[in-house]
Amino acid sequence: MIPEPPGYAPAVSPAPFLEVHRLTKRFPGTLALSGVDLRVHPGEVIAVIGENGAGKSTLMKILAGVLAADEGAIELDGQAAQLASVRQATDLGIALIHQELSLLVNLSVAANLFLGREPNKAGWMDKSRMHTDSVRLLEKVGLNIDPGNPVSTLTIGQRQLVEVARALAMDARLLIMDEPTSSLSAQEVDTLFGVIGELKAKDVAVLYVSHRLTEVEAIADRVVVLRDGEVTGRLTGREIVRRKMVRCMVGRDIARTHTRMKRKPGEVVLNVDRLQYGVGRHSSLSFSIRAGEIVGLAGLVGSGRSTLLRTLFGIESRTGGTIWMNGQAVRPGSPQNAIAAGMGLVPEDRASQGILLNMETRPNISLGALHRHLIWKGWLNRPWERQASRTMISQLGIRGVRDGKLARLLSGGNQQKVVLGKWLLLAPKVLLLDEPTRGIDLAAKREIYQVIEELAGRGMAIMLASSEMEELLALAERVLVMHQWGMAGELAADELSEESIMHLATGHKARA
Amino acid sequence: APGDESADRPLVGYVTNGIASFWTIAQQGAEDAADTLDVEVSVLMPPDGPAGQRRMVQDLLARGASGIAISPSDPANQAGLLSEIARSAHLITHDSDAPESERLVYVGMDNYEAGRMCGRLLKEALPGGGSVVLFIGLLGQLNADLRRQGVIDELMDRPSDSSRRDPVDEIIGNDRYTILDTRVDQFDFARAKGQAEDAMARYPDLDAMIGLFVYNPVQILEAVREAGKLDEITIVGFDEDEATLQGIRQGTIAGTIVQNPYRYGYESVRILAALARGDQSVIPESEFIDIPARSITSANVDEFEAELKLLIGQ
Amino acid sequence: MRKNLGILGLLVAVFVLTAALEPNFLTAYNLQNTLRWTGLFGIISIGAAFVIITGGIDLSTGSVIALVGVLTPMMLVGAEWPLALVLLMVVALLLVLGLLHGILVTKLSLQPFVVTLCGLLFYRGLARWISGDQTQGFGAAFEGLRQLAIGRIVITDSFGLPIPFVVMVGLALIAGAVLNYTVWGRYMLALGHSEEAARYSGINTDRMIILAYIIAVMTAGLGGLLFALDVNSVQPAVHGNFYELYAIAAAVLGGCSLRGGEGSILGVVIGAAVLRLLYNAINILGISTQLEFAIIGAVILIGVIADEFVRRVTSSRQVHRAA
Amino acid sequence: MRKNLGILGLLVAVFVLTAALEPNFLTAYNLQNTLRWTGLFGIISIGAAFVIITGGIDLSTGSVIALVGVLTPMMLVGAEWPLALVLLMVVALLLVLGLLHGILVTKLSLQPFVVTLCGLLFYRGLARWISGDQTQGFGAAFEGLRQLAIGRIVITDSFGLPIPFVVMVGLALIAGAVLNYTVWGRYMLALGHSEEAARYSGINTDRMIILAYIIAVMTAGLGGLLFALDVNSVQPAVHGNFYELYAIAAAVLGGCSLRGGEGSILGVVIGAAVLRLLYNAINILGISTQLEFAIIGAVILIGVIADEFVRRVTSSRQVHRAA
Ligand SMILES: Nc1ncnc2c1ncn2[C@@H]1O[C@H](COP(=O)(O)OP(=O)(O)OP(=O)(O)O)[C@@H](O)[C@H]1O
Ligand SMILES: Nc1ncnc2c1ncn2[C@@H]1O[C@H](COP(=O)(O)OP(=O)(O)OP(=O)(O)O)[C@@H](O)[C@H]1O
Ligand SMILES: [Mg+2]
Ligand SMILES: [Mg+2]
Repeated sequence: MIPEPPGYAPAVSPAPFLEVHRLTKRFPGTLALSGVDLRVHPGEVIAVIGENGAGKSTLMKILAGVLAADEGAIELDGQAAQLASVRQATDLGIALIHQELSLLVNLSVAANLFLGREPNKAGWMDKSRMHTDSVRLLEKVGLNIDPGNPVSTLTIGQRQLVEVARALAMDARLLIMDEPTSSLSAQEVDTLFGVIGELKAKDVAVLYVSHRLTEVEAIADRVVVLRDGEVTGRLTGREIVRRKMVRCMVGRDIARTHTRMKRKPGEVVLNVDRLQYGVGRHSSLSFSIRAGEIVGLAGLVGSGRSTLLRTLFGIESRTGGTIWMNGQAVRPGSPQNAIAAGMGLVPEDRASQGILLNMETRPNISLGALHRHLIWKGWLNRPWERQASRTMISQLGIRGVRDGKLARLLSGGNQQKVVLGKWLLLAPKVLLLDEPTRGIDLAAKREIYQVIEELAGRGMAIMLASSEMEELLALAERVLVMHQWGMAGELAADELSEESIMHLATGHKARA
Repeated sequence: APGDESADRPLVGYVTNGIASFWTIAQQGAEDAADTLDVEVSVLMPPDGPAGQRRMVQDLLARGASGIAISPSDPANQAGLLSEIARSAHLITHDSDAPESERLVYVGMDNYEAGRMCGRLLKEALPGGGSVVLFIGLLGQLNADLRRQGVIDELMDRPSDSSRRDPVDEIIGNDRYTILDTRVDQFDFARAKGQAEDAMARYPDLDAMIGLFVYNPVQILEAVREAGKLDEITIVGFDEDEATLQGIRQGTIAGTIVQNPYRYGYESVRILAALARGDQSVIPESEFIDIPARSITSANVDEFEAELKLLIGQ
Repeated sequence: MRKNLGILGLLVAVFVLTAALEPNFLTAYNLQNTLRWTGLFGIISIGAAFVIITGGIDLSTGSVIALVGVLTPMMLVGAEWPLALVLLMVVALLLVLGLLHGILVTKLSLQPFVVTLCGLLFYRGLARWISGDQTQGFGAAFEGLRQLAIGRIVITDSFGLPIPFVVMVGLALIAGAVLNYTVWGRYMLALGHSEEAARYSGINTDRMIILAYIIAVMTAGLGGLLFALDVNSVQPAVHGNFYELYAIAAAVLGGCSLRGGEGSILGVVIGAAVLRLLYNAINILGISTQLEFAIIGAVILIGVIADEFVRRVTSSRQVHRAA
Repeated sequence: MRKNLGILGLLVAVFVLTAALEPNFLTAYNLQNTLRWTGLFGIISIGAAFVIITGGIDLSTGSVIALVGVLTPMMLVGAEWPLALVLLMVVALLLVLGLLHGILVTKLSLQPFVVTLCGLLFYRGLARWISGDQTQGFGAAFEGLRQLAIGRIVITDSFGLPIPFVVMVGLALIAGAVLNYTVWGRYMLALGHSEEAARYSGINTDRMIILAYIIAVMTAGLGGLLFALDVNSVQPAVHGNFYELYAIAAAVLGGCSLRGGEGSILGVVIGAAVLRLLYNAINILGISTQLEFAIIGAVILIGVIADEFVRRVTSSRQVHRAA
């Protein structure tokens, strides 16, 4: 454990806003935090990093009044403070952007922005003020949408920006962001950093949780590293470099670049012919993927990548075109048809589409492949199930988790691995991945990359939709770039670069 | 009354106090009378007591009924409703009376008296006395309360007083008969049967069971038969359910008190039809058309059944 | 408003059809009666809607109606307590019951269905036991008080607005304002969508849920008082049986989702009106009462199916427009 | 098993208490009766549990019981059709009804509460209309068939296992096996937790939901047949009223969550037994029938509160052990 150095005080401000002493939090079976000290001064950006399950979100939730600590003390402006509820925390000037989206999707954007803190006179809401303030806030985070629209019409990325805007609306003195950029692409991340810069200037402190170390390098004044609930490193200024952070996090070095394996693409497995999707959209997409190929799918937030994958998988109805798998047309209408044809989808919205939060880990992993391993007729093969879930847990490195644990109690990254494991068991011919490493820590990400490579090596075709440029560049052999629900172009291995992808994604024509 | 402008086929209403097979026989009578006398009758059976009666009566009045025959669930408190009827149509009562109202005539029997008759049936069948449990569908409805009270007063050899009310959860007894309990089943037949079973389980030496609503003797009989206690327990009841009559014929039920629902229906509609056409002579001086209850035992059951079949046209 | 078009269409259809088939339907007398019943059922449906909007359900309505219907005449007529005292006691009792429901649902995290099912059973038993199963009523006394239920605000010689209807309209206006223009209404809608997210937004969800249950029990009690005054004869064992289902059906017909978070008071009122109109139509058209339930069941189903189709059509049209 | 400890405790408590207060409770005669009723109600509760596990609800149970109870004697005794044909027709009808519920819930995405509420109203109306509100029964004929409901498998001279109880045990074993050892059971549990996630995992959620509704209607129909054979006289307007609430209460007492995804068949059977035992206890202890509802309501509430406390204590104990 590394204690907070006693004499430390940044130049910006002499008195800390928040001080945390020896914070400890236990969950059934887990010691999530163990004697954590933290000091936050006005106007500084502190990045909190660590592997999945290290306790980052737990710490943030305690500071925001969502969870209560078992032991330890919290001081605000030098005075002992009680953070027994979210309300108390907000009143004291602490706002939290949750890792898992917590918007009310049937309410309007404006209603969400001010939920719980509506401008009102004796209970009567001032709706017009809410509207005008909403427009201003959305503009700040670079969202150009009508605040009257229900959140359900927004993409995951857009929703994440709404969450940011909502936190801004609270005029907090300490803004906690728990992986605010996990669904954002480079452009939106830039906007967000602009916002953080403005906040700093106004002496607002920011606690920033992220697995994207490049972002941390760019924005953090200080870094606090957690491992298994303990602080294992504190970095300042020039110390904030990737190598040091990684070492504190995992205790060893991890290569920055992922080494790509040599593969020989096989036959065409998936062939999409003039696909039309999305009611009322006029786009017609054609492309194909070969066995053993990893094809990236790039685009800005809201460009239609997720909808495309859902359409391929049969969740959303197509309005025209044909999808061929191994030369056979896939019947539309349901995921069962797509699965039978050999497809699998790791969806973007883990909490509602990927995982059954209130089921244990084992049935979550086995759910998709159960029917392939029956003893007889409909009878479950329980020994197989036990074996399979164990294998997946060790193969994917889901650490510290017994398969009897409720999925809800896993850290975000481990949940993602569970979803991945479910599809690996089914061994599809084409695996559609929608932001597969969203919220996954560095080491695990490497492991997942490794798994993806191996799968491709064994002849699986993989389509990878991702907002993370590094990820696309590391894995994909070629990248399809989408713009406004249409195919803006395709980039072959030798044309791949951040600039070329952004160029197409922002609507420019492909260079001749 | 405004209903007087004798339309070709005046509309009359016949409102019951609930839904029961008893009332479907009355409906038969009402419809037969309507056919014979060329009026239109609307027979309404409320599923939810007084509230339903109120709603249905108001709808009848809205349709311009010239007269309504009603079996008021709760005459004491329904004065308003009854006078609302009397304001715009001919009002008569059947089955259960509302003497304080402006009703022109009451068609029916005296439920208290019928209860006493039922008590007498038991006395004849069980002269040596014994322990008794009563079973009833619902309390709080005038005719039900009167029936129960009649049985109790007869068994206790009290003088007639239809305003007396014995509480439900006390044991009432004299040197011969002990009334151990009154169980209420809310028309749930399965529950009625279960309660009969439970009574036998609780009182292994029970001597008699009295069923006050039409289905009670049937369910009691089922339970007693399954318990193999047909020889030990005397059953008496009310009304003319087929199974009850069959039981009397076979000697498993000592007797039953029958009303004449067919005549209730028929007479009510006959009077309303005449009134609708301006004929006041159908109303007797006493304002009471007595359709007396009868005791049916093995002595007269066959005769009664034949008569019944004739009436409902089977 | 747009969301209530389906149910409004149903209301108009039943109305026009009945009027065409039976001219007596349009008499002032009949319309008044229908309005009065709509008022009575509308009142309890509005309360039910609040609970449904928070994602809960209240099955105790009918039994609360019975309990109030039994207690009020017993205290007024039987024990001869002064009116003010009786009303105070009833209001206090209702507050306690609502609070109890709310606390059991929030603090003990019991399921609303279970809590209020126990209420349904318990209050019915209580009403029957207290009254010894005897029918209760105000007799001929309290004619003045009874005007609350049977009186009307005269408009023309023959037609007047029944007071329960006026009470319902007043209640609906207040309820609508609370739901749409105050923070509490917003909180209820929000926590109906997702209690967890609402709590994370700093909303005191427990307090809002308790409030909703109190509102539901209070309106049930108000309805119970008016029902008792109207019918003037309360049979403890059957009075108000199944009324909770009508209230819930009206709320759902009016666009409330039992998943919570959705609902409009106007819709609920129209829903209650449709149900009452149907009852009235069945009787006034002389349709066999045996078919009453079947027809009402069928019409509710048709209503919600039509609503679903309207929703699908408009949502696909929106998309086309957006494109 | 561990999850059912609370309700098992309640069962034992009521049993012991009643036996201590009233020795006649332990007579073979009384135990047989209680077992028979437990069987009858257990059957319908098992069906209700399946729907609840998928996150739905079935309010139509009581009306389905009435419909089957009216139709079977009408066809057998009235129309004198052969038994096999009648059974075939009843099964076909039930299949259609279950399918209808399921399709309305899945393909039209109507709310289960609404769909089955319409069923509650519609089937009741149908039963009343078809029978003309006449009480139906098997008369003295069909004594053999009636043994299905009133017969028993003799064990000692005085004691035998009632056939409905045996049927229920068989059904429970099958249901338990389906729920815990087949994919379909797993799918139902999964989609009860999250329909969307289940669909994304390739489960044909619509088909499983439809299956659950078919199971619920089929068991209600089986129960309806046995109830009719048992009481042998079915009054269309009241037969089976509120039985859906008993079935749901039994399922919930037995640990099913109305939010879906949770439930054990053993628990449901114990839940049904608790309810029947309570009825029996009230009658055999000579407690006023007026208090019946109040007592049952109170005991259910106590049961679920106790359950909640047990859960909280065990989960906090786990924490301490882990620490
Ligand atoms: N409510 C809970 N009950 C039991 N265990 C929990 C609960 N919440 C979190 N945990 C456990 O506590 C540990 C820390 O979780 P936390 O969510 O803080 O991790 P994290 O650092 O945010 O990870 P990630 O980067 O994946 O989001 C994990 O092992 C997790 O399984
Ligand atoms: N249910 C919906 N109703 C209406 N519009 C929707 C709906 N879902 C998505 N959209 C719109 O479709 C567009 C594309 O969404 P999609 O999720 O496919 O984009 P994406 O490229 O995956 O973006 P992101 O990275 O933000 O997830 C967005 O403009 C979004 O507003
Ligand atoms: Mg986290
Ligand atoms: Mg996406």
